[in-house]
Amino acid sequence: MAEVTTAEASEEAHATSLGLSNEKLAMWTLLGSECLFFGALISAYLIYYTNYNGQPEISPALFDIPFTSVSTFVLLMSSLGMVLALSAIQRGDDRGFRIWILATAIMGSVFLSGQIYEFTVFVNEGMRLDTSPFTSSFYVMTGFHGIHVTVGVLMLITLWARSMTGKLTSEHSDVVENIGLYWHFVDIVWIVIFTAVYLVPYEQVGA
Amino acid sequence: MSDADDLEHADHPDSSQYIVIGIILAVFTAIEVAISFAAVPGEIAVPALIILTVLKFLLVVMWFMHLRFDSGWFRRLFVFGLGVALAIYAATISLMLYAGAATQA
Amino acid sequence: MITASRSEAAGHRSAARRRWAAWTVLLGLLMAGCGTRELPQSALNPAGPVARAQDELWDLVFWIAVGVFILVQGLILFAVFRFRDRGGDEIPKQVAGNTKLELMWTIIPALILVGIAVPTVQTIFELAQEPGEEALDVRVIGKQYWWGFEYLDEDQQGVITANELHIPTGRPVFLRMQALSATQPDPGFDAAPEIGQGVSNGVIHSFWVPRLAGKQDVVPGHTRTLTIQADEPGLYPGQCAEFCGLSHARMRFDVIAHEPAEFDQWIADQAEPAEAAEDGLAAEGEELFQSQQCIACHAIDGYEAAAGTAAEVRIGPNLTHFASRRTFAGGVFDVNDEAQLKAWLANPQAVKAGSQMPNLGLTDDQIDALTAYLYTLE
Amino acid sequence: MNAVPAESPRSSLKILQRPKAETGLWSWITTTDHKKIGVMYFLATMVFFVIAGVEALLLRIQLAVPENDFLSPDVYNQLYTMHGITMVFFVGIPLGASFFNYIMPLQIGARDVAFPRLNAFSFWVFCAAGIFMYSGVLLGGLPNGGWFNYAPLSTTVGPDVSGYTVGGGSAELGTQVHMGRMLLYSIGLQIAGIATLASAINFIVTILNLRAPGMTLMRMPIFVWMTLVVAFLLLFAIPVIGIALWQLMFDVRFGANFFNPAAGGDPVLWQHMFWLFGHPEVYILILPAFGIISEIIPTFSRKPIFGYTAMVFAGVAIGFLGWGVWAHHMFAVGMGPVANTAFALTTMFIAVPTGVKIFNWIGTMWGGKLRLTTAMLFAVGAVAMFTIGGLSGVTHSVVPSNYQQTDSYYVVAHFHYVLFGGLVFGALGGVYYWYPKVTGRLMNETLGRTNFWTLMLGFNLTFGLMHFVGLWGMPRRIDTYAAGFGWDLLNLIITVGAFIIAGSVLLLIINMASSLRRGQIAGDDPWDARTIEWMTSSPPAHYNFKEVPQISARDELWHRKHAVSEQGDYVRVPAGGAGTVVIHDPDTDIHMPDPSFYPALAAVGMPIMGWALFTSGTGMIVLLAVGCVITVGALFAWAFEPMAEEGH
Repeated sequence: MAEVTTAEASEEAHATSLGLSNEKLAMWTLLGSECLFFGALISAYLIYYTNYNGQPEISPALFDIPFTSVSTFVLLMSSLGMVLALSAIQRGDDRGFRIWILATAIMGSVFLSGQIYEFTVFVNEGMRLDTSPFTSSFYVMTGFHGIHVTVGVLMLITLWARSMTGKLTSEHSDVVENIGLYWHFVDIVWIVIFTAVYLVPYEQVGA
Repeated sequence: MSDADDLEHADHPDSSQYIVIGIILAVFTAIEVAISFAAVPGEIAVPALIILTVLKFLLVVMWFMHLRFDSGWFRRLFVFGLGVALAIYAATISLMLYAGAATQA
Repeated sequence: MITASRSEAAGHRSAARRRWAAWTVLLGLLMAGCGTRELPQSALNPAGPVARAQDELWDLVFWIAVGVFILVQGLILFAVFRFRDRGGDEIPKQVAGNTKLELMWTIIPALILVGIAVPTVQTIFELAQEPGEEALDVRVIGKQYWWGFEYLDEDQQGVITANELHIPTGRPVFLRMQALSATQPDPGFDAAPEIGQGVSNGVIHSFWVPRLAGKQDVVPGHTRTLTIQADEPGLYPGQCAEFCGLSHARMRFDVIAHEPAEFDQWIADQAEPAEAAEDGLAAEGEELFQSQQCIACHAIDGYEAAAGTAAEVRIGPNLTHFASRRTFAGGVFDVNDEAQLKAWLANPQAVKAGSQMPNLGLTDDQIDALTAYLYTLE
Repeated sequence: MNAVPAESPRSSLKILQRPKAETGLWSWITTTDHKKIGVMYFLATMVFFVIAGVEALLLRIQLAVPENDFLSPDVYNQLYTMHGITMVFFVGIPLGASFFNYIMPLQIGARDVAFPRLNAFSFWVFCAAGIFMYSGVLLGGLPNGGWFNYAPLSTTVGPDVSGYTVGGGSAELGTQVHMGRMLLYSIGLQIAGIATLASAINFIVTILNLRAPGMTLMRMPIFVWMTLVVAFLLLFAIPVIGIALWQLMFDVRFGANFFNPAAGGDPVLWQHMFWLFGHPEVYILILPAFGIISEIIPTFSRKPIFGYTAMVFAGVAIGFLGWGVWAHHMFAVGMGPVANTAFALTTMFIAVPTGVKIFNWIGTMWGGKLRLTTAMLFAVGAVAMFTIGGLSGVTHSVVPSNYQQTDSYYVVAHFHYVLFGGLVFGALGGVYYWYPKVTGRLMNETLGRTNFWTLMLGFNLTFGLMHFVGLWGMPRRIDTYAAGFGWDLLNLIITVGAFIIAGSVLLLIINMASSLRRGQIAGDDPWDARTIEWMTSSPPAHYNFKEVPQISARDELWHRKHAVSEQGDYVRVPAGGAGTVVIHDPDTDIHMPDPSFYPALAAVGMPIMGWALFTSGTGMIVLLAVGCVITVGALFAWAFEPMAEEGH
């Protein structure tokens, strides 16, 4: 593989053995690792989702699927916004980039607000972190995902701000691409969580 | 092991393709929600939901994250992590649920 | 540019002698180890079929390991002595590998391991089999930091003891083990604290009587099983083998094997309720036992306490036949050592860290009376 | 990670001026040089090694005689727990990291790692984790549930549920003390995990992407291969324990029910999660030593490594199989015969690639010309001692006999043969081998040999005898034992052995310290070695190589020093053959990353967020916010700080 890079190129810091960017390689490595983070959380949920600690009324029956479907849809569409933003900045279309990156950040924020609202409703119905293994694993899993979304939104807003002050141009599209990878990953984790937690007819398989 | 063919920023899809993918994702999600509401028996609903989820997952990873177009190294790194996660957690879940679970006499 | 020192051959030779001396000492100890068959808690000294099956596998693997050990260390030593740099300019042959050799030392170890795997798997399944009807059924309770034993067979119900498990020889004993909260009453075997029933807030212990069987962890929320059996009458000490807190080291017990007839007699004795103390100091102690908090945790069959009947008062060990036992407080103190018993009653945590028995602030007179009473519980 | 190159070095977010110091304290705190970071990792590791060693000595004094009361049970439990945690997380992992940091970039011909500031960040976060962990000395005690910290002893119950002993009769105080200690464990290890994960990603990218031209994967030294395998193991193992610790933290601090059987949780889940991480961790600890041994033995045998490809694949196979054996730590838990059989078989199978490595090392020595320097003695000693640990490992895989061995001193003996006999001996070989490269001076060989033989003696006395007490029925983690079980004399000898080890470690420290000034000047290539780190000066300049070498073979340096004669034999090329021609003026032509304050600053916020959980209400929120602002602020500033100032 190293043969593709020339000897003189290796003198430059950015030329690499694989011909790939360090940052992007690191991002994919991190995402490989993140699979194990979320895998552990989802596994704990799958092990405990029928375990109600003697309070069967606090169960997945509380989930408001229409509501969550809407916020899931918003998060899914934010991924579309992200690719459109990337494609805009790669074309050098700064205005398009700003529109789409801001839209993505807003959609992410809508999802987060939905999650906070959902948590509030649940807590009011008596579903607390310490109610049962089911609730513990639900909150810790979705909360951990929520933290990831928050970090993503912060990065997106930063990108938008940098672009507004003219400090982010098509030269830096690789930064946008890497943050985009992170954003899409957070989205695919939710695709899995949405099915595993909300959609699977637990009352049929739960027995 | 030559990666001369792994060129970065290979042909990425253009915006119209992204929008098509976005629409497909939305439709799949709608089908999923419909299945969940339409009281489909579990033995059909669960496999259907899993298949749709996997398809959505692949669409995002392959197109939005460009794994289909990018260097094989990215794919290897991600699939490696994903594979290890699937294997060990599947084993853990089955051990937790079936091996030495409450052996109440 | 070679600047590293390369000679000092004399130093090497004396170093080698030291190495040999070290190995000789180790080998001597190994011999001593094999000869020490009278060790009371040694896994190499099995006294029943379960431990023997485990020990036979150990012997097989141990000797294979010794063989491999001698081979590998021999090769290393040979290489070190034979291929030492003795000067000269010639460059050793640059051998990059040898496929045949490498295949050989991949395949041969794999075959040896298959040879070990076969009896291993057989024994795993043999030991996992539950014994038949003839087995004695005993429930084992693990609490911080003592063991309780409850006899479950129909004609033996109500026999409960602590820190010593009496068994008949020549008969399998089927143990059903539960880890329970140290501070809550034991709900009884059938109200079995499975995961999620709110009462099993104990910690993990591990039941280990090396001469009778290997370990079985006792996990809160699960009922674990183990079969043990003793060939000969005798005392087989055991110990908790999973870290369980401050007094993990002081969570011991004994298995005492009797001839069957003797065992039946023991059961009959234990089934008797306690008798009221006649008079004097012991009667005073009995009074104290019931008026102080003792009775709230320790059942004595034949008495009722405010907290409930003897069958319900199950936080601490059942003391109905306290004086008939060898040890108390997790098998670490001698029942017949009066001074120790008094020290224990005066301040349990001073003699056993983390003990759940509270310090009741008893006076010396009260302790004397309680001691006298406890010794009447035979 | 995604540094946006700023146009102006005076961006508005720039609170601190770019550090300039090249010597002195600040040059170390702000450095981004992988070599300086490697040295700091090593020194920090030595500090923790001494701390954990002293803890071990205290434990051994307590166990020297039966019924001893030198340590109270509470102190004993804290010490044995911290001995394990420190040795695994603050000695084993960073010791590997120190070698990876210093040696790996040199061996692949890189100027630095891929992310120099992330590297500094890893180190400072690791230090922050250590400080946080040991802050328990001032905060009511250190973790005391064992390094494995099994629930529910670690969560809802605690070792002193009524607080009679620790809380002085107050269950409330007892619970509070317990919670604090468990928070130290869970958060301390999570912080350490962040450091480890960051450096794992860094090493993977460095090895994949920054190799010198011509350095294909199959030309990389075995040490670099083992670095890669370890980095992948860390990459996948750290998240598992990270989530388990995260859940433990919620159980302990916020009343969640992951592992609480009273509320429906299952304590066995913790065991699975812990060992899912814990077993790969064993290979994380030992594979760096395998890599080091694979560098030392060829050099001092004057032969290439025997079966390079097999060595690489055996290492990769060990890494892979390491994921399928975790439940062999849980044979006595009661998983049932089917699960136990499955894990017994995978465990036995892992002995095969391990055996391949051992035989290949012997094959490397076979027919060579062995120079028994101290480094070589340690490497060969490590092979010999690791073999014993490997064999006792096979005895563990035999499940029925494992029921007797598990949780006894036999296991303690086993893993010390693996980790002390393998890792420590191997790493000390590495210290003697690379010390001249790092400092420019050789270590004293006479002291070194004494160091080796005393360590060999003390080590075998200590851990060899533990096999016997274990088989004779002595459980682990007991703070005292009664006389009459036949353990007394052996325990006394074991304690004597432990002090011999301590004396030997003292010799090592003396040797390292005194050789720094008085050691013989080493030169570039004192051992007549084979790999390219020996082509540059000792110590290397901050840019490593004046000219990055073009690689055309494994053992590149050896091939540069030798030519093939007409008879087909290798003959030595006269001195100077290895010389490189300087084309560039390194001081102006090679761009190296500048130092930075932010990595160290970002680390400062993390323990503050951890300590926040010791408080509650407003205090907790304020502390959390302060820690968060420091860390996130430093990360932002770092992201907008260019890798190197313009015009440098």
